[in-house]
Amino acid sequence: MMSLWEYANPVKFLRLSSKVMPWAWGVGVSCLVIGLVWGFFFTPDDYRMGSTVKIIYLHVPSALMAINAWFMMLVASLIWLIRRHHVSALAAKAAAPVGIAMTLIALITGAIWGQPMWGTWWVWDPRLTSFLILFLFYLGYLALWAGIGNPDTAADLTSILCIVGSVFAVLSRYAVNFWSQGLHQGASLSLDKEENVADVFYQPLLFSIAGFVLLFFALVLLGTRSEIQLRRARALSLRGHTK
Amino acid sequence: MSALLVRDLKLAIRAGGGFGLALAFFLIVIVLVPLGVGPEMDILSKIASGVLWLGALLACLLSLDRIFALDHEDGTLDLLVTSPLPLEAVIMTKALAHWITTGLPLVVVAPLVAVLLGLPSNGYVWLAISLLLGSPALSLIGTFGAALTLGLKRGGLLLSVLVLPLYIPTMIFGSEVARRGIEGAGVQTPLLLLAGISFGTVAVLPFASSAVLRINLR
Amino acid sequence: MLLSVSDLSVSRGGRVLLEGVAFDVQAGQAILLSGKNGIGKTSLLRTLAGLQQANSGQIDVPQNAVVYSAHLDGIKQALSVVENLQFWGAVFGRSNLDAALETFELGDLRDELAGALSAGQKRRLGLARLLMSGRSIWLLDEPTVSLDLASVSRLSRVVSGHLAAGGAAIIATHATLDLNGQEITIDLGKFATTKSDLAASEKAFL
Amino acid sequence: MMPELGKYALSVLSAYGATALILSALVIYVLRRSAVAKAALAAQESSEDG
Repeated sequence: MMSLWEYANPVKFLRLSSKVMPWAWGVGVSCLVIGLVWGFFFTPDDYRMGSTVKIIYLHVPSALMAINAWFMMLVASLIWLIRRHHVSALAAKAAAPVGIAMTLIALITGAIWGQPMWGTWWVWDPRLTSFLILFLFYLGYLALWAGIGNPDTAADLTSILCIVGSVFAVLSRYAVNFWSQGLHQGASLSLDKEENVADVFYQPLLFSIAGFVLLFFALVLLGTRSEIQLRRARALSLRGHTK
Repeated sequence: MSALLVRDLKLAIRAGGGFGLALAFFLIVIVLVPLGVGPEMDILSKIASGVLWLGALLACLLSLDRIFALDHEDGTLDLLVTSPLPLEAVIMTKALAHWITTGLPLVVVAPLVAVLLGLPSNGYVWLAISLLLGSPALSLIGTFGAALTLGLKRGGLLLSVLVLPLYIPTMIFGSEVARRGIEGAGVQTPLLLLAGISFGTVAVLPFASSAVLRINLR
Repeated sequence: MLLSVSDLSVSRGGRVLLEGVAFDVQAGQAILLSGKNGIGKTSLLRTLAGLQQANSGQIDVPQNAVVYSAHLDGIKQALSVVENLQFWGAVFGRSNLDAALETFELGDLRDELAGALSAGQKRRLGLARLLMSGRSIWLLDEPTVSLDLASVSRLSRVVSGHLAAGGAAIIATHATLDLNGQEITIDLGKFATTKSDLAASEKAFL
Repeated sequence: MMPELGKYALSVLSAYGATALILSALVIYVLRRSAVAKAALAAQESSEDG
């Protein structure tokens, strides 16, 4: 049986991922379309939030992906540092742009959603603030990748930054909760919707979450393939020149 | 290690060592705030503790990218790595030297400069205590960032982008201690958390930084 | 036998430079590494010093036996000659300051700021550091750069003294060093890789 | 066909609009990077056999 680590061989990964790509894109996009169309056109307004409840189909999945993308990068960094598998380091590099885009979507849709309640476009609500902080961590991670020339050194340093960064991201999440209590006004509208989502809204939400997850998977797959192809071109040129 | 510490302190104090630069920067930043925000004392005193913490944090950041760069440029770093000194101890010593030349003076200077912002009277002692407890974390996280950006072209700027997000917990708890001290509310929780982060970074980050340094010197 | 290298392959920037490098160093012996520029002398020395991981192969050397001296001398311009040497003495736990100063005739420059020294004098200060280390195996990377003839012969005398005292040295140099017969010259040309071999990490992508 | 969005129409539409914008920018970026990578590899592989 082909063990999971077999996929770690970059060239083999290229061959196998090309088979998975069409499915990932196809199912992902269709789930997304179903989820959004269903949620946007065929669900009633919420008695409290009116039609803004429709933003849930964007905010919840993107928020979910923003956090899970960083977690995936953390696991990939650990695999790279311990097992030295190129695919996992390059997958982490490919996941970062998708993660930062998801964080941005979560931020903007969160702010727009809260706007009618708060009357302003931005409020330092703990959840929104922690997404803003996560956005900064993504920026640092991408900046470090861009700043280093040698690919292996870059992979090592960004992996260590991701691990150390994760610890501080969790600390920041806790500190932000602590800091907003400090302002003596409780979190006005806490945006974690999972608990009080009525059934009628729930099914389309599942579809759009599935859509976002598969879209993330497809984008990271494509991104990793590009990184491997660039590294392969670099290796060929290294070998080519010395002939 | 003490020889390394003595050497670093000597270098910092000698001509061109840049000992007073971080403090001068801190003073300038604090002076700029009223010029930007306006002279009303009641506004300034409300934001004083946060601004003073931010100024101290930026002052620490400023003097960080030289921490390894000088030794890297003249080859001392390569020689230190191949010397009997464990690299983690070298990093701890470097962070300690940075703390002594930047962190500690800030703990003394900040309350003096706080007068400019009309910091309420009972805030001075808490500001000093919070800076004293928080600044070790600033030095060690900064040393980690300096190791990450060793030898990079635009290292200084990249260092700030990498390190500032890591400063967030320390800054939140630090300025919270000062703010609660002023309001007379219980400072115990933020104080313990601030100290916890500092001791955690002192214990763990040198190992991460030395791994990073070894990779960068490869 | 102080140090033995077997089947060592050294790479730089993803490319293998040297392969199958093998030699032994007995006490009192010096190895002169010769070969054209960029063949991998510095990379080999850095691998022996432990600064760089070998692509493959084996290096047997006792712990804490090696001291490395690179192109850059690791001298602090703002410290005086004495302070520089005292620092390295403290790092290596040695205190034979005067012997080092006298050997490299830096006695009258002892309180001079290192920044004020000439290139040759700085080089001598850098090499004086080796004496302070008390380590048995010296790894010298182009030690004769910016040294005048008198200084080169002084360097030869110092290295010979070190060899006579049971030490060893591996020196990457183009200059001819007269170590009264103790030296063996190895031309790295025979270890250079002709076919363009890639380091393991790059080969994974081919 | 268009559901009655009420007074929050602007918010809902701007949220969907912003998301569409960001997602399309992301997809374009990833696709362009893939094209560049394929081209670089093809160039190397052709000069390899050439």
